[in-house]
Amino acid sequence: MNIYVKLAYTFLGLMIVLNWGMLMGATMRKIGARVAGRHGIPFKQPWIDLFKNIGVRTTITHGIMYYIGPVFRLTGGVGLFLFMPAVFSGSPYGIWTNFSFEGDLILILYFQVFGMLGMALGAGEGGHPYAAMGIARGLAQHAAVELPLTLAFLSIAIQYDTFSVYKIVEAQQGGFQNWVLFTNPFAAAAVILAMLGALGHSPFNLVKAPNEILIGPATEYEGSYLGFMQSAGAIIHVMEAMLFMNLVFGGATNWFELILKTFLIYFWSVFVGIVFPRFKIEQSVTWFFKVPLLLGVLAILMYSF
Amino acid sequence: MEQLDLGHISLAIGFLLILIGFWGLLTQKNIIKIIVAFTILDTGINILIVSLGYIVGKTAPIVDNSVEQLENHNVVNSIVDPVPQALVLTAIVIGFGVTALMLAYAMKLFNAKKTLEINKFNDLKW
Amino acid sequence: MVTPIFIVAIALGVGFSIGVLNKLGKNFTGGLVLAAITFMTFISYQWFYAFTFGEQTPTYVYTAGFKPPFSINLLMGQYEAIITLMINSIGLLGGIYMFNSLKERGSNAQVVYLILIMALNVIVMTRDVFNLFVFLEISSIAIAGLILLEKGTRSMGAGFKYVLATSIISSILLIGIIFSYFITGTLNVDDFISLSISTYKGGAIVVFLIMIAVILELKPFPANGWGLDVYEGSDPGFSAIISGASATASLYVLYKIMAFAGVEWNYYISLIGIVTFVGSNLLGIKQENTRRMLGYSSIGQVGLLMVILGFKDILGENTPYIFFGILISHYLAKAGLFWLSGIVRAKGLKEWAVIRKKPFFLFLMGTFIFALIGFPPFPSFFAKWTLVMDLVQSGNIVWVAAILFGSIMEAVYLFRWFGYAIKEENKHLEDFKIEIHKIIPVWIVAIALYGFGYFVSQLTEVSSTINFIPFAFVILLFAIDFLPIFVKNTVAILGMAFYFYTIYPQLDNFRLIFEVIFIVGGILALIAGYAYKGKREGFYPVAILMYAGLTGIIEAKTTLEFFYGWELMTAGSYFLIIRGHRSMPHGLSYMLFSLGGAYAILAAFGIASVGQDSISMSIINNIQYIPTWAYALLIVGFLTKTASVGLHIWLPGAHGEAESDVSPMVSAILLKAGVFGVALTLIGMGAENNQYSVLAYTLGWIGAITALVGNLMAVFQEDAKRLLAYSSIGQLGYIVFGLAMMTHLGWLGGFSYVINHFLYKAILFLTIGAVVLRVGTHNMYEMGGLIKRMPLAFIAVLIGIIALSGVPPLSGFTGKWLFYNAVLDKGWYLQGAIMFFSGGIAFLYLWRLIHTVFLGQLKDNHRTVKEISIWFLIPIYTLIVGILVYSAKPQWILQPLAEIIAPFFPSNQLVWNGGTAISHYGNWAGTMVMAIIGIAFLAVLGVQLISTRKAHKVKQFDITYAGERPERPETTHVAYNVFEGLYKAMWPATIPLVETFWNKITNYLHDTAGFTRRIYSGNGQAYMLHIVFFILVTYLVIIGG
Amino acid sequence: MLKNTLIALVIAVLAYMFYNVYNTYETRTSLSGVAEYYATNAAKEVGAANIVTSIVVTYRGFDTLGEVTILFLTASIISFFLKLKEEDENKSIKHGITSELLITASQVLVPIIFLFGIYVFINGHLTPGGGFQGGAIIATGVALMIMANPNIRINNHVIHWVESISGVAFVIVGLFGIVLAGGFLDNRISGLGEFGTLFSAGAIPIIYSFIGLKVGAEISNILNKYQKSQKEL
Repeated sequence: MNIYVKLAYTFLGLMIVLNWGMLMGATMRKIGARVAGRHGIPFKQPWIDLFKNIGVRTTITHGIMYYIGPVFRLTGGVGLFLFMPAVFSGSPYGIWTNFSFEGDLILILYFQVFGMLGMALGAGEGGHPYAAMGIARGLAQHAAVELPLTLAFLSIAIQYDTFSVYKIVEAQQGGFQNWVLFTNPFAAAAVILAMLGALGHSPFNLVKAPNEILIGPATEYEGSYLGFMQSAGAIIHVMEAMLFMNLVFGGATNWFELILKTFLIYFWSVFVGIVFPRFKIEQSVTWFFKVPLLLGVLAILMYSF
Repeated sequence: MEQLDLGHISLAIGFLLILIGFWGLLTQKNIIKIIVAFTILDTGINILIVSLGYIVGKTAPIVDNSVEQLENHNVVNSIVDPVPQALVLTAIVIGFGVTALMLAYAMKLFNAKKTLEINKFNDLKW
Repeated sequence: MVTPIFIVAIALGVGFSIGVLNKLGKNFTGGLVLAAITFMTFISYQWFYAFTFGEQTPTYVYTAGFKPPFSINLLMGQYEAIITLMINSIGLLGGIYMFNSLKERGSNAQVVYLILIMALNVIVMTRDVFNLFVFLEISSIAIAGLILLEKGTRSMGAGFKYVLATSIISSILLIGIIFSYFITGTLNVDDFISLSISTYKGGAIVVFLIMIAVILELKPFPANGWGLDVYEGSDPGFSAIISGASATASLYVLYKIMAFAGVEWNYYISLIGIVTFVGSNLLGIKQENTRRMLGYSSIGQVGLLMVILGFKDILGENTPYIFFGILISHYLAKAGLFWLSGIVRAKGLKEWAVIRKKPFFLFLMGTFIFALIGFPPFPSFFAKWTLVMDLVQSGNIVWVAAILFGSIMEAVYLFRWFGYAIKEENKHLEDFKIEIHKIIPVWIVAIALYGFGYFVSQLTEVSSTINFIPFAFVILLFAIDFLPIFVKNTVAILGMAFYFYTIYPQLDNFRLIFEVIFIVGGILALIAGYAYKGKREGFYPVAILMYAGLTGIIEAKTTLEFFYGWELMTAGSYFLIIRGHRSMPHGLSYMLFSLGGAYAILAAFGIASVGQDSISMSIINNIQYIPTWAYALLIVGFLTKTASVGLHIWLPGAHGEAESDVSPMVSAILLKAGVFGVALTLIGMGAENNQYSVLAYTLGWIGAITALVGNLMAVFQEDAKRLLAYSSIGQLGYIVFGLAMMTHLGWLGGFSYVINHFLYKAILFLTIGAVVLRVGTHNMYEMGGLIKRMPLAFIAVLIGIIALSGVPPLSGFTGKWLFYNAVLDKGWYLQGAIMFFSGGIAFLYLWRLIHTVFLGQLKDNHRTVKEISIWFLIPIYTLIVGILVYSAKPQWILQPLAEIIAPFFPSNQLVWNGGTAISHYGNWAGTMVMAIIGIAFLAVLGVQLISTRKAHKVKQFDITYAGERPERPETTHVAYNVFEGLYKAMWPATIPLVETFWNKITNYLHDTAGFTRRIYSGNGQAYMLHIVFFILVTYLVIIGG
Repeated sequence: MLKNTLIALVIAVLAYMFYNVYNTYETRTSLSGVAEYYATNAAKEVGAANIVTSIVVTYRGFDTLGEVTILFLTASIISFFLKLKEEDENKSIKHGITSELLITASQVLVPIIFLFGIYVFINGHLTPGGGFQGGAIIATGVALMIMANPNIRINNHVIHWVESISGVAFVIVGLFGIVLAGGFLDNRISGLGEFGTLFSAGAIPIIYSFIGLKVGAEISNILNKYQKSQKEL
């Protein structure tokens, strides 16, 4: 395939993901509002926000790191998409596999941090205490989430003897009974619990806890910066869901399946979030060290002996 | 101890004095008494030395008339062992030297603390 | 040749005549005494020379013109020549040293001193036991008299106890001698040997009496309270004589007596020796009084020499080498220390801080202490090496363990003392005066120590191959220490560069990697040294000493050379570490852990040499005798240097408190020495050898837990350098884990980490160190917002933390990716998961490091600080270039690495397709990933540049703060205890179990020592009781009921 | 109490050990080893009638040198140990009046004692006695003098000269042995003379005289120091 065609498809996929992410975000907020007995925002609200933010006339900067923080964030989101096979088409050279063959699961896992890191540093230069608080909470929770997730991912990698996301998806084709959800239930359970933390909804919405620290790291950002961040957030939400989809829920063979599965995965965290109030950080960390960790260890032990 | 000759007796006495000396060294608190105990110990050793040179029925190791009057003029068969007698002389002198030194120490120690109790001189310990 | 009888004649002639000559003044008599001793020294030197360089045969001197056994004869053989030369030399130097204190007491004291030296000569030479007794008594009386050189009740008390003790001992000796005459009819030692006295009826008990008396003269533990009091109570100059001359003579007497005592005594002598060595050194750790502590040390060393004598049949022809090697070191070093204590006039250990006011004296003190412990290049190093080798080879491993334990105890108190001298507050202490006649002897013994060290090393074939050039360079730097920094730094850098240039063609690639890290890294770290001002006294010699050691272990072809380099490195790094503020306790624990590790390595080398006909380094590839234990010892030894969990407690303080440019040296560079050792060991074990899998498995867990502990502890630090120090522990855990996997991927990952850790830890430590120099604090919460003042430093730290955290596209990801593959390949899933969790934790402290230092709110007092020094920036940015190259083209480094590893671990697990690494599990294209991310980044940046082109800069406090503005930066800067929430969740994992463990051990040892030493109640009678008790217990054990 | 029990135990075990030593003793009926050689050859080799003396001065002369050294050493140590401060030196203390009997007896006996001492060491090679005994006897004379007159000032210089010269002479005579005879302290530097007479046994009478003088001087010196040191109290 011509590299330019490939780039075009990839860009198209990115746009789909971006817009789907914004729509999904609006949907979830609406669901939340309805559960609370409110009317909620219109579905077009994210687009309105984005254009409004980009259109803001005055922009400020606290310094170079502050300035490139959003760039890091968005690059992180875009990069995640680039390294993730989106839609499975039965061939490693399918049009929606993006650049996933330049790396594997490990690259994705570590590249997730790229955007977080950039945002954290950019927000840090802003000098707002809430930013630092949010980041500190986020990092602590991230570390705790990582442990069960890593165990589960390792288990899946052992199961299929590969780190390649594409191969893992490929191996799950041919019916839902081949999904990791059923072939490796411990790992799947660990992922399902741990991903609540990764997706960052209540009770694990410590980073952006609105009524405590405004919106955390992004507190100091407005205008275009905020727009960038919102875009990045939309992409990253979909990408996280897509990662779990690929690893546990059999991947997607077409865009509809992708949208449905990511919606359900995302909805799971929203569903939990509506029911449970926010944890404190130590509660959150200890929570992940209990059942999810146990499940993760079981998933590993299954293959250790 | 099938036979109690002079050698055995003096040897036993020597050891007895040594034991008394040790007892004194270990129990007496007064420095002068300790020195006395040491001289007793020393004397015991000297007796030991001399009695080890003893040979039954022999005379002093001086080649003079008393030896020459013995039959066949053989010095070897007529005198006791001269070596311990020479050694004991040295031992006595050494004992004298040590005792003299101890006494000098006793004098100075008493001057320093106006006491002769040995357990008072424990500035250096541990 | 002058017959040795003149030693006696001249001494007595001068001695007796002084009663008349003292009219000519005390200076004259003093000079006369010294002249007499000089003549005596000359006589023994002449014999020594004849024996050493000529064909001299042992010569008997007959007195009274009759043949022995009818008269008394003296023997002048090779050993006698050496020992009398030692006695006379120290007598001469001591006489010079004590010239004034002897003069003060008058001509009588001078004579007594002369006669003491003479008597010790005769003790050594005489072959008649009764004559031996007489001259032993002479020496005892003379010592009892000379104790009084020091005035006061304390010395009188000590002297009296000494008289009492020796009189009991000599009584026992005399009883033994007279009975030995009674049963054999002779008093001559040679006759005793030829008649084999112990076979006579009652022979055993007679020998016992003589032997026990001679042993008691050597002050065996615990019947030695009187000896300790003498060491403490007498004039330090005289203590040196007791330690150097008297103990030496007594040891030789023991050797003489052993000739007829029968071989069954050898074991008991060793036993008493080892009890003395361990016991004395154990009690030594509780001492606060210098001279008493030195006394404990002297007695301990004599115990060690007794062990050697007891093993003389097993050690065979090496006995003299070992014995004299340790004896010479002890003799010179202890004399030097006692003399120093007389010059410095400090009683308590802490008062020794005053010695720092004259740095040269500190150097002397260090020389003596290192010689005592057995560091290279001193004779004791070579002797101890040979001793351990021979003992292990003869299967006496328990003895080796005991000896090494005792040595560690000795190191504990000596280095604590040294630490006080270097670090303790000394402003309130009055400077000490120096008298020229007291310095000269100290000088001479110090020079002699170095000289003998070289001489001893040339005696045996294996030690003569050691490369002394780096050490000579250290000496050179000592010599030019008075020059300004700029010159010394340049000399050091050029020297290292030149040395590297000459050495690198000789190294294989495996070693070359480490040599580059050590030497090139060392040069980079040294460049930062230009930022310092003044002279920085003592820095360059010790830094180069460390590098000399490091290159030594790389170049080592034999285990001896390796150990030599290892010890040099330990010494050098100890000095480097202890230079920092508040670093004394950490320096001590570093030294002790290092020594413990070094001894483990030493023992392992010994085991490895069993059944081999060489000591080439390759013997560790094929250990025949208890190999698992040997490898375990090696690993434990090396893990002390990699600061793996359990052995890591020294590191945070040592690295955290070190100077700014020292931290990267000891962290980025020095730790790799341990890695090098672990790598060598694992290569030795071999990949295919399953019998060591338990060892490797354990090592893997150690690595994983180390990584977790290190990273977790780093999260909760407030001190930037300690944070980095803990981070080093964690990173080294990764490396150990990788190596322990013993697979190609594991090693590749491990080595990738070795290089990476060197790069980014050097960057981080250098940068943070430079920042600390600017802002004057280690505490991160006192910094903040420094990006505004130090953008270049910020960029360096940013690159450093991205690389460390393993976030693509920088090089840290290489290691992570390799590890994931290796873990899957090896099947160490749980350990692997711990490792990756640790990696996640690393983000926390890395963010904290960069955020709390460079981001957030700039403090008022830092508004004018400058960018970090250019001399720091140069090495930092050189290293950054390294990281960027490695990140962009990982195959440039990984492919050669794979080739290096391939001979040990076959390389079929990873193939390269251009820039793409392909393993069984996945692939990764470093260059491509970097390009993709770079393009994406630039694209996004472009969009943002367009949309925010009108952005204007706002002030620091212009933030969304409820419409108010923050009062002060301190209240707005979130930095202190930021991870409190995590701490609340994870505190059980931060309980310092290891520290508690070591503290308990330390306390236990201290309590034992404190309790045991109470037997030395200071009561002379109790001491006599100890002696009698010792005799009886020994009697019951040896002769039996 | 515990300590006393312990000491009793120690003494008991010590006694047991000595008992074992004692058991090695067997009554001897003849000379053996070196003693036999001395008995056979001493008279003709050394020329002294008193075999003990020939052993002490010649065969084991080196020991004797050591003995002399010990006395010298003790005297030296005591001299500087008991050395008085300047003001004490010139202090005089009142002693009680000594008995008339003692004073008179000392005046009569001291010369005789000295003479007897000299006799003993000069005849050391012939009769029981010798330098040490003679020297000790001389010193008793000094002791008697001191007891009779506690304030007596004994002339230090004389003592020192006697001591020094006799000591050095002893060593020099010993060294002559190397040059003129078989070795250090060999007495055969001159003819052995007629056996059993005063001028026989080579250098033995000379050596013993020096020893006697030296021992007498040393012990006197020690006594003198003790006496003087009372001033310090």
